[in-house]
Amino acid sequence: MNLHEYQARALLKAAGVPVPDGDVATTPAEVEAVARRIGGAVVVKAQVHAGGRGKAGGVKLVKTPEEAAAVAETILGMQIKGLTVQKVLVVPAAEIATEAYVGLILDRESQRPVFMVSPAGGIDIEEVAATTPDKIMRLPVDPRFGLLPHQAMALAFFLYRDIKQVRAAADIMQRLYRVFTENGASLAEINPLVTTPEGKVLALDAKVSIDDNELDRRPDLAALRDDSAEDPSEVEARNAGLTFIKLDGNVGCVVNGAGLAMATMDLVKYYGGEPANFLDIGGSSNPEKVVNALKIITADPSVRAILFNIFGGITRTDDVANGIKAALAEFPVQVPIVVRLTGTNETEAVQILKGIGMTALSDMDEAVSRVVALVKEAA
Amino acid sequence: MNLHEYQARALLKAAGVPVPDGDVATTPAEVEAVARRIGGAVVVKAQVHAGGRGKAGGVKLVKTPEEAAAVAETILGMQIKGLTVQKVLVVPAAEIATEAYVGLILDRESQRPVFMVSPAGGIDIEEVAATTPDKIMRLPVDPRFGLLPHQAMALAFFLYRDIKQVRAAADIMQRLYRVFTENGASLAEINPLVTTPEGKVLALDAKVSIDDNELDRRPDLAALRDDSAEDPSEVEARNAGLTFIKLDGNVGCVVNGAGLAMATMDLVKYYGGEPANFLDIGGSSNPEKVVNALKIITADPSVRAILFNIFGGITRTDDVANGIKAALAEFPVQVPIVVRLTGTNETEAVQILKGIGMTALSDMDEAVSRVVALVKEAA
Amino acid sequence: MSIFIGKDTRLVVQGITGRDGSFHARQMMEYGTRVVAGVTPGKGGQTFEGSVPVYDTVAEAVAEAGANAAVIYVPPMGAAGAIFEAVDAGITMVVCITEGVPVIEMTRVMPFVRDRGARLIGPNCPGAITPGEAKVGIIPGRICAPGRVGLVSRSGTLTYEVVNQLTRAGIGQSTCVGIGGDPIIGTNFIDCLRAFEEDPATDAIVMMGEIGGTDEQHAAAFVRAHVTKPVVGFIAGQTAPPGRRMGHAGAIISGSSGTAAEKMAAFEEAGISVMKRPADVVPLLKARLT
Amino acid sequence: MSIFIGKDTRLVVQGITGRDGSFHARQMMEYGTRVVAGVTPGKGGQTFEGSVPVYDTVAEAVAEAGANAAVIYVPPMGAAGAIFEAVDAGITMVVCITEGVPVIEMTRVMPFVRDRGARLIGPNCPGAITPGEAKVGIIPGRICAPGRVGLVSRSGTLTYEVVNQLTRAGIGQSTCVGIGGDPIIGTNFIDCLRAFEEDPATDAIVMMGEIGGTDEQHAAAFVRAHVTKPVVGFIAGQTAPPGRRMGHAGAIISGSSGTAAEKMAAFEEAGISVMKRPADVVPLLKARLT
Repeated sequence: MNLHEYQARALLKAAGVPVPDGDVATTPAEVEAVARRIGGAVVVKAQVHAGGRGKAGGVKLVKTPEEAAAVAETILGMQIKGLTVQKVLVVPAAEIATEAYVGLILDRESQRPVFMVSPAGGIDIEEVAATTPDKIMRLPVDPRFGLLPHQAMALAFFLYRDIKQVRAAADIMQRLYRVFTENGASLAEINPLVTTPEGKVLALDAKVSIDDNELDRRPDLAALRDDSAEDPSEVEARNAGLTFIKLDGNVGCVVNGAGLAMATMDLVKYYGGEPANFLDIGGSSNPEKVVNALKIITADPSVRAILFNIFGGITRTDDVANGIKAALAEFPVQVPIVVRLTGTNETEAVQILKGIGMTALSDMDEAVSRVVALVKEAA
Repeated sequence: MNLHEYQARALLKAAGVPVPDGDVATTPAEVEAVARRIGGAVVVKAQVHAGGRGKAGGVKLVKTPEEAAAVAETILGMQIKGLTVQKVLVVPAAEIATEAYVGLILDRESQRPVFMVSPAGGIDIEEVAATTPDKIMRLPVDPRFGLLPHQAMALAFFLYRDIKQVRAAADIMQRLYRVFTENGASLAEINPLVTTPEGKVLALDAKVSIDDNELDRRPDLAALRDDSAEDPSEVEARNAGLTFIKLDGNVGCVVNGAGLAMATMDLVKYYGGEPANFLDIGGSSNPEKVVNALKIITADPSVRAILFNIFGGITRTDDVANGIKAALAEFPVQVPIVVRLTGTNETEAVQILKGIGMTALSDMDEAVSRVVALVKEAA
Repeated sequence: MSIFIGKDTRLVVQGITGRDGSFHARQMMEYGTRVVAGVTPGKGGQTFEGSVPVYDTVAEAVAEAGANAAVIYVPPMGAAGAIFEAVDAGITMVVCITEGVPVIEMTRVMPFVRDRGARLIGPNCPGAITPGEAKVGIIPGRICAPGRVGLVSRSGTLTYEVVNQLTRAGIGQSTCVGIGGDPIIGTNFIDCLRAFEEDPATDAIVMMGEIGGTDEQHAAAFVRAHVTKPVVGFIAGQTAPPGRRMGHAGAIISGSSGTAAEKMAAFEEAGISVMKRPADVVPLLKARLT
Repeated sequence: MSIFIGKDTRLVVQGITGRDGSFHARQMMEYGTRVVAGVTPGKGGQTFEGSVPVYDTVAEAVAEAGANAAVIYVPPMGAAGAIFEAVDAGITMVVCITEGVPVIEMTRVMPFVRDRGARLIGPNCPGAITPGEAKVGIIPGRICAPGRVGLVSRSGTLTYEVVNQLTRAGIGQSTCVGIGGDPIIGTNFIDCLRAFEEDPATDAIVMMGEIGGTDEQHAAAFVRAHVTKPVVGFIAGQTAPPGRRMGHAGAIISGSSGTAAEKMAAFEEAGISVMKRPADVVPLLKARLT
């Protein structure tokens, strides 16, 4: 789960990382009030889960509270990469001497948290990595010992020469590491970490992603989720216990298991179709989940046909068939449905479907090629 | 540094270990007020750094607030093993179903924190270890991983069978481990850990010792030191940067280095004398320290002679000689002083002492046998 | 015994009295796996299905029932602790089925597992099966058949799909291992490839990868350098959008890295026959085995 | 080179610009120790005493000055971190002079030191000296003389006292090691006994113990089982009261354990000649060496 900048900032601040003054606001009036309290020039920053906010016009520097209110008027409600800006962060316009990058990721390969720091901050770190890799220092942290003091110093020395700034940065590394481990983050990034003309070291922008698996034991973090910043159908799916990702195609997919769901999407494409979504109903086979899955998929007007691909293991295929039956009884589905199912309780499932006038296929390729053909016929 | 029971209790409570209600008090009136607030029978417990408080009459069970005030009158001011009781803890008289022992020590051999738990609680654990060692479970904790959940459970299963009590005890183990590591303890003990007739698990008495080395970085812990609970001469010495322990003999000793100080005491005994103290002036050789050392030693009326044993390495022997000179100029010393010094700046030191009419010996055995002879002559 | 599990496996089921644990313990027993013990703290002394002793701790299961392998069906928040417990008790083969284990916990678990020389499969995996000998986990036994093709996969039902196709085509399996879809897992492709390469009961290997990370790329390099047996591979997620977690915590394209295209290219370069769709597994394997 | 340090020692001084660090760095250089580098964060680029380069980190001192040993004179709260840094930089011989290091920190340092195969001497110790070759720490060089007696001790000035007596009696030393008076230390008696036993430059061993803990008892058992060279031993603290910390954090009799009497008895049983007082060292050694 990605946090908004203002939320990430709050986590860092609570851990003692120096961040500039500032506050989040949802209306131009609030923005003006915050700008007035801060005094002087401020920056108004759109809070959306998308990169390139600046280029999209979501970050503006203004000189007065009135101007702040005016730009807030344009930024609030703006669409950035399909997401509506609901909130802005208002911070003082800092004078910047240098900009560095500090990132901490959960590295799959070393199976450790890994620091990546670069004196070339403020820009895309992947670009730095590609063009000037020697400007990046990588440091894996052994979680048994934590970030050792000399490691924090080594990272800081890679960014600064002035010993006061080095110590300040080393301290920030330690606090960032604590934020990372104590909140089960998969990414924690300060970009840029700036020095001011007076030599202070400040976290100007922050990004934190929390491992979704952490949220169950951390209601405080789960509460940071901003449903309004996501596609409504995905929010609805999550609340129904489904893993759903909306795509641009027209073949709705209902699958059990993430790997099979991806392979099903791929096979739709292989046969010349375009998947409308990724949807994994998971291992347990509650008929209710099937009903919800159908509701969410049919709500997408671009969907022209629906494909079920169920390989029964823990999932009982009769439960899925009952789900389809219940859904069709509850609301009309205007597009054709192709069902492939095999495995646990297959015979019962076939009977249930036959009872409502449906046939079930047992071969995946056959089912996918048929659903693609149906979509093409409908076009 | 040993904490009082009420201080240890507060640390455990802050970490979420269930402890009975209760409060510390310094006057009978306060004791009565606490007892009244608690209601019902209470136990009044002397807060001194000594074992065997119960046997010494420092722990009393009473039925009413008035009785509590009465026993407080006798306990406050009482001497237990040479220490004056200044404070008492008042707690409700708990009904007890079982008593267990839970201890955590910093083990020198495994170089790890080690848990020792026993279902035979409430009594001296050394005795249990000697008589029924199979009633003790020892579990070293790898500090790289901390106390793992299954280890806490294994310790708890050694004490209880009821799964609710097991889980409660495992939780207490985790919290005790956190108290131990976060406060740099060398010992943290709950004795007894009790179960009530209703099945609750409670820490009825607690003992925590903090590693002295921890105090420099933890003013909050250093503030828990109770000077009134120690020998005043030892408090004075500590405040002067000296390591001083009062003993029962009559030969005052001023030595640099702990090992040499112990060997000097031993040599006094070897030659038939009795050391009056352990005193290490440490590695640095500030003359002021020598003055303070002499002040503290001469304040002890049983001291009949004073021995300096200085092996100059980092310690400059001329600094020590100057300290002796300064002290003698500042206050009269009524007992003979024998000085042995050798090493760094020895020639200068001998000259300084000669200037005030003193001779310095260079052999340790000669100096010690002479000081013992002087004491015998004086007797 | 093919790889990892087999007739010598003496299994303890952690969480045996839970909903998932009891269901799958029965399934494993029916398949013929030697389930020698179960563990549920507080239920020590009970008996599961009339024959399997339940203990409070894994240490007791090892000492009293001689367990040498463990399978974990405990809820996500207790799963890391269960792995620590199994390894600390001396178990050297631990399979963690549980999905949703916080990844930060796995960074602490893995050094412990390695220090003790144990093997962990998972978490968030379907486990492993050596058809006709033993199954540890949740792979449906009836879709498998004994044979000489080793299979390793990051996914669950997609594995079943492919195993099913193999079995129907008369191609049996030596061992099928689901290594799990999480970013940090105990056993990776290379571990399985090495084991299959060394296993005299395995003639060819099927490798089912997916988007996210670089494990498949490393595996491809390993195949090129060290694997003499034919390998057939698949990558799921060719149509997955970047930056989205496709169900599995580990199935995410970060920036431009971890795509299906780069993984398939790495396979091709390493001489791995690349399946375009699951149904290709049979013809490709047959082509490589003749 | 006798044990631990010698002519091949290329030393980096951590905290070289501090009060203690600079004083002792000069002393060590005067004695002939090869001090190749110093470290003080923020002072990288400076030169100490006109010849020794100062670096910001130990890693640089290793890479640029080829340091292979480190001595630590940093304040107590930074000492554990300095040990981690030295070991992490690949230094395999680390001597920590600093007194007052929180013991809980040492429980975390020691597994790191062991994992990396390094040796730590101390903390809270005077260091080591191989007379005529090198000294690392604070033992006064002029009281030592080259020779064939190895000495290991838990204390500082008491060691000087005994070394001084040896030197005056014409008995030189192979290496003198002060292992330190803290409860948790990197190198214990057994480590030194083993090294002296294997050292062809050592003929006899002097062991200076004190009250607290059971290290001397274990050492005595080791002597009985593995040491063929004569050993003379002393225990300080025969008159120490129980339950009091006698200066050294580790010098404390807990309950009835760690007394001088039990340690001396263990020595006697192991065939170690027990000194009643420091002055006994010369006659006892002479008796064992003839």
